[in-house]
Amino acid sequence: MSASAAPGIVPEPEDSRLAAANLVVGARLFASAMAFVFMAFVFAYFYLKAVDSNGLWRPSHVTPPQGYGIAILVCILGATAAFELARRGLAAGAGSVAMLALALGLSVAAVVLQLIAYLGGMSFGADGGGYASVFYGWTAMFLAFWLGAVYSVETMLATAMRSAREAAAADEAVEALRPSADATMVYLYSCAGIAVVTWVLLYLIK
Amino acid sequence: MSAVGAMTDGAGPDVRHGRRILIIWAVANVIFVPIVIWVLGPHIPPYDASQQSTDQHNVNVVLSALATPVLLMIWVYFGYSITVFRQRGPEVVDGPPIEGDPRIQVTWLAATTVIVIALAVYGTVGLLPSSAAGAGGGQGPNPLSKPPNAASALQVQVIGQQWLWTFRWPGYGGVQTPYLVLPVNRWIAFHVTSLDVSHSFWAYELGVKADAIPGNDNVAFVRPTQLRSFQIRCAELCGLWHGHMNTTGQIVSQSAFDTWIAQARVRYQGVTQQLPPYSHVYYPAPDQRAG
Amino acid sequence: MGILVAATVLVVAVFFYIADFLAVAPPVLAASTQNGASTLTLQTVPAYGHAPEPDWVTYLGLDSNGHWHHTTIYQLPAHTLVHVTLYQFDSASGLRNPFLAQVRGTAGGIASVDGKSFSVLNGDDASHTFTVPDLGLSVPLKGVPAGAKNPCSAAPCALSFDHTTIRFSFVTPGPGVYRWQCFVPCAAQFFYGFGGPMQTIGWMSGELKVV
Amino acid sequence: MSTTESPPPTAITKAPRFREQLIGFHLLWGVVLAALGYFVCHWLGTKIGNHIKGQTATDQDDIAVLLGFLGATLGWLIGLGFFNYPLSRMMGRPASLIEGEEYGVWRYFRLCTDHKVVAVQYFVAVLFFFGVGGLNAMLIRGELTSDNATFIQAGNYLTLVSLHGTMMLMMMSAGVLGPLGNYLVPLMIGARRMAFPRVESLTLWLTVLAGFMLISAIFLGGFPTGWTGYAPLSVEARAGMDAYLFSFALIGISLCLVGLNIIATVMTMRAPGLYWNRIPVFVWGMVTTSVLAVLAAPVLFAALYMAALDRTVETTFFLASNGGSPFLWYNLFWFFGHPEVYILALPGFGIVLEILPVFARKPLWGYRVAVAGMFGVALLSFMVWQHHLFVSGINANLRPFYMFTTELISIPTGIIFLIGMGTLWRARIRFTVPMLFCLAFFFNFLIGGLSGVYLSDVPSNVTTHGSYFVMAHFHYTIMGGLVFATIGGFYYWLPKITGFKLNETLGKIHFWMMFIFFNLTFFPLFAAGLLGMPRRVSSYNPSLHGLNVFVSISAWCLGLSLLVFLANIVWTQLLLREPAGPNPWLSKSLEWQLPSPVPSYNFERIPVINSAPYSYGIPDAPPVADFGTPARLPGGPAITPEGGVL
Repeated sequence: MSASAAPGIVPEPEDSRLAAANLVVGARLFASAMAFVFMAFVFAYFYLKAVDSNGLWRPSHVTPPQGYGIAILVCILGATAAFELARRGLAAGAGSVAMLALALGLSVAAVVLQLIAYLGGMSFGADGGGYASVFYGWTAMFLAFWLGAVYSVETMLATAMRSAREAAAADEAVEALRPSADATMVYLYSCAGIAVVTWVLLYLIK
Repeated sequence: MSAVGAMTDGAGPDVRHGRRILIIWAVANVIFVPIVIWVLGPHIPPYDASQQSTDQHNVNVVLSALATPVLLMIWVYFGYSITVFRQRGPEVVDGPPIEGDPRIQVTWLAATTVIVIALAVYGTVGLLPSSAAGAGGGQGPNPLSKPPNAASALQVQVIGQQWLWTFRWPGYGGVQTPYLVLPVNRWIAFHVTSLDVSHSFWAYELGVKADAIPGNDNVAFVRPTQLRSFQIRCAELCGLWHGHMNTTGQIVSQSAFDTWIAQARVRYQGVTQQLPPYSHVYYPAPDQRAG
Repeated sequence: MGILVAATVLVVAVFFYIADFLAVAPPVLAASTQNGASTLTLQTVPAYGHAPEPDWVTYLGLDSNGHWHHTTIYQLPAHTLVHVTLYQFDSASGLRNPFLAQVRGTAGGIASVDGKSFSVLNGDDASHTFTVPDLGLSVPLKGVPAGAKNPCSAAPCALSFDHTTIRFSFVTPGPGVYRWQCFVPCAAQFFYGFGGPMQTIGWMSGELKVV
Repeated sequence: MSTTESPPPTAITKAPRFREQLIGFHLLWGVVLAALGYFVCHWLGTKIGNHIKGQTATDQDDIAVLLGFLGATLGWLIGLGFFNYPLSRMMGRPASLIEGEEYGVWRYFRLCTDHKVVAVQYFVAVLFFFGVGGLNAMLIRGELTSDNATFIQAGNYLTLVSLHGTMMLMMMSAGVLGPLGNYLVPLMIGARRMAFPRVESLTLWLTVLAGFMLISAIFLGGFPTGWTGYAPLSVEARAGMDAYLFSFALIGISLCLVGLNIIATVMTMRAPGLYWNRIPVFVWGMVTTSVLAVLAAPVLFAALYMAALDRTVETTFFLASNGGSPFLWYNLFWFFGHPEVYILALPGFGIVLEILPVFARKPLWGYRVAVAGMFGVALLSFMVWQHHLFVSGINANLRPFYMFTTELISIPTGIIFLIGMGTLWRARIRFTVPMLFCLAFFFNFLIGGLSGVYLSDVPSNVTTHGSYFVMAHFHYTIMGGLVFATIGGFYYWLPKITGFKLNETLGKIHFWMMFIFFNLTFFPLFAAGLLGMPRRVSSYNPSLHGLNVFVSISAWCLGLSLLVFLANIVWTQLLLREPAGPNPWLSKSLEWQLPSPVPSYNFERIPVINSAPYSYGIPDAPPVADFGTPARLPGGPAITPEGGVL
């Protein structure tokens, strides 16, 4: 229940840097929450591996699709790197549409590859024991989080293109992007870190 | 405890309040702690059907005796404050601006820390092999607190399933019985496991509680000391008849036990042949979805 | 804040709905009693075939007028010999704990399937059990052999369908409510075969009301 | 949300005509699209389910049910208008922070970014679901008047218990963060909004949906697992289990986002001069709670997701037969579950310590120690979860460690008592209704805490584990602690929120009834547990019959006392409205220096804070804040020029 403004009172505007600060803090906190989600999967991985209940942690026929694994990891790291370059460009006051487009392309490619792997590339089903469960659960969950990354990269690209069209001055267009750029970068880096862990645990070590 | 005494020093010139509180508290302790120990104490469960339940009973009495002074301290202090420090009349008057006193805070922290460490040590001692108190709780496949002669203990496998307890006797040809009869004054080793979901084997008067988890062999030790019956209940939610998953066990003399188990072996001869070979865990058909 | 009133009304409505839902229970079926002995006639059906759960396995009970009722709450007189007849239309799915293949607590410790009396069944042939743990009463029910000619598809099943007939007697204890259930994991589509009908009174679990 | 040069608009009081309302995005469309989404996705899920499992139509089509819930959630959010902004952003439109604040009373039925509106929505929603859960408890006690399942049969009794437990856990964990946290944190730190206003509204509407989704479990056959949802029982349960999984997951997301929002707000948006050692202790309570929420809720989410996979695509996370382990669920769930019970305690600490100085007319005694204590609780609560598994047979050799960490928690909680005692020392106590509830908090929480010592001691735990002793213990800490503190908080802050006084006499009747019958209800249950009564049973040892009848009767009286509370609210807030004035309690806290109800922009200028809000009795203390000076940078010390933080 909040009363409306008394007529004639115009509260002072708030500092534009505040929203940027909010976004960075929010991104860091969200990244930590995401880290705990995957910590649960890491725990499941090592716990079930240690228990090896009924000898069904990982039957011999259960082998992950190595090719897809590498390809997805490369796409994710590439997207992150491209976005970092775009962000550097912004900091230098340059436009960055090309790099952002590259980042978007790579991040979408990672999603597509994962879906293809699910539909065609798997040698085992979700009911193939402990490892199979962790594999499907973990990769699907990561896919969901990565879609968030795709969204923010797309947002950045769209904003860049629009402001390049409409903004009076180039630096104005850059200003429109910079705050979300830092936050998105935080999120992308943490996703990339988790992607590496994913690859090491699920694909690399036996 | 001493925090209250120290608080009075930090509370400014007027120290009488603190002394009064201390006196009331001391008197209350003198009255109530003995009541808790000698009047209430004997009635605190679990009772003494076994060495374990006896020790757990003693633990509960000790904890109650420890908790009473703390309870009394807070109650006396709050009771005194809200009676003496109350604002009479409608007007609003500010109290003295006391922002805190490091000495009291440190004293309090020290006191609570000492109590906590004492409690933890006390509880840990209860888990040592030498002590019987902790042996009744489910300890998993390799028990920490086990009796010195655990190897010679009578092995009983407790099998939980929805919704029935059955008991298997590896020492007697792996016969399985729907009832639990135990010899008195002998170490028993329960091996608790489950065929489907999680249950918890609770032999109330024996002071035994061990979760029955599929794929896990949960060991608990007990040494019955009285000829009597005891309740067996399920203490972990396991579905429709969780509340009805109970039966009654019996503690009998060694000879009576021998005759009982011998009869059981004869009576269940036919079905015993159908049982799977004895093992610490049984894996049910994974997901049996057939009609 | 006017929402509060609506909220209150809504709470009460939801509450009554929940209460009403939770209070429902299957009807009580009284066993017919003459000259000192009761008879209880039941059948098991692989799939009930009607709403609300057409594909659930279930017990049915026969009343004195020869009508089958879909319930598992049976009323019996105390301290009385009860003759139970069970028409078993379901196929075998095997016991989880073979110990329950043992016949316990019946008169003479035996039961009869299609006229042949037995005290221990082969656990893999069991389709259901009729077990009252608190009375120490347990009878495994032999399933219809695999590859039956004309299996029954919907309750109630006429005796013309393939079935086995199990008969046994037991003496009821003093008054009280005693739960009974089936111990064969026979719930299709449920993990461990023990969900749904196995955990719902009126299907594979019920109560004996001894009065 | 990059540029926010536009000044906050002054809200229009005149509501648009109803016809205009119908077209917009609001609750009505949310409901319609939610239903639509459910049925569409359920149909889709049936097809997918048949494809994957090759199973014919069965009531146990978990894929369809879960997809249905997903569709319902999407429809609900679309209808409420949560997708408009992301879509416009994806089209590159500039960011904005204001939405739906111009609709007069209709603000309360739609996405609105005014934190005060969201708080009131939370207040109503939580009260509503709290009522549902409470009435369930009345039913439970009704069933327990007989020692065998009578008018509610055993299976439905389990559903009832599960509904009660889950509903209460879900709603009480949102019960303070939502209403009071969202309303007070910006006011207490001198901000105009929360850091992420849309996220704030999102958490509310997710909570509302989750509550109804949980109730929908009874349409799907109910669920038997209680609020702990232990696998593998949860895997074999009926489709009602999916309602539990999905609604609890929604709450998990909501909880995580609430915490994120509050932490970000406090870190970046404090008014100049509000240094870390001047933040009101209530805000510290919210911050520590938020830390737990942000870090614990994700683990719950992951665990629920695994259980959902076990039920749908037949993974085997929790099935010992196929390489899984039930212990995995226990560990993951309690890793969330124990912080969760402190999510249900810390807000209580915050409220009580915030109210105590006002009515003791003294500064908060030992401010820094209090804050340290709260952080100590938050930190320790992540290290104790296996004390829920003392007799489960997992890592028996770790039990001494968890016993120790568990008992360590009594040090920081003990600090809270010390602060209370120090604040009352030689005070001038006024026994207003909020103060009574605060004092009752200490009474109940003490009993709850001391009973926890028995549970933390392994030998004693052998008897008490899984018994009514546990149940009485956590009702003493959660209901006797959090609920008492929260109700006290509502009595204290409702005049600020609505601008109208509550009736003191009715309040005192409510308090005494609630206090007496609460203790009469739950103290005997300690005995019931020690005498061998397990939790969640509809049939118990006949020797405990008299005890249970007594408990049931006092439980119903306890329920009546809450009706008095409701009557008080309805009577004073709707019928007989008596303006409360800006500062009826003569508090020095920042929010009480504003008119009540608070104008939509909170502060005409961002105030400059002079001191912590506890300067009672300090001669010639400066006013807590300076509202008149020209504004400075919001965030003051916490924000660096390049937008980084700390």
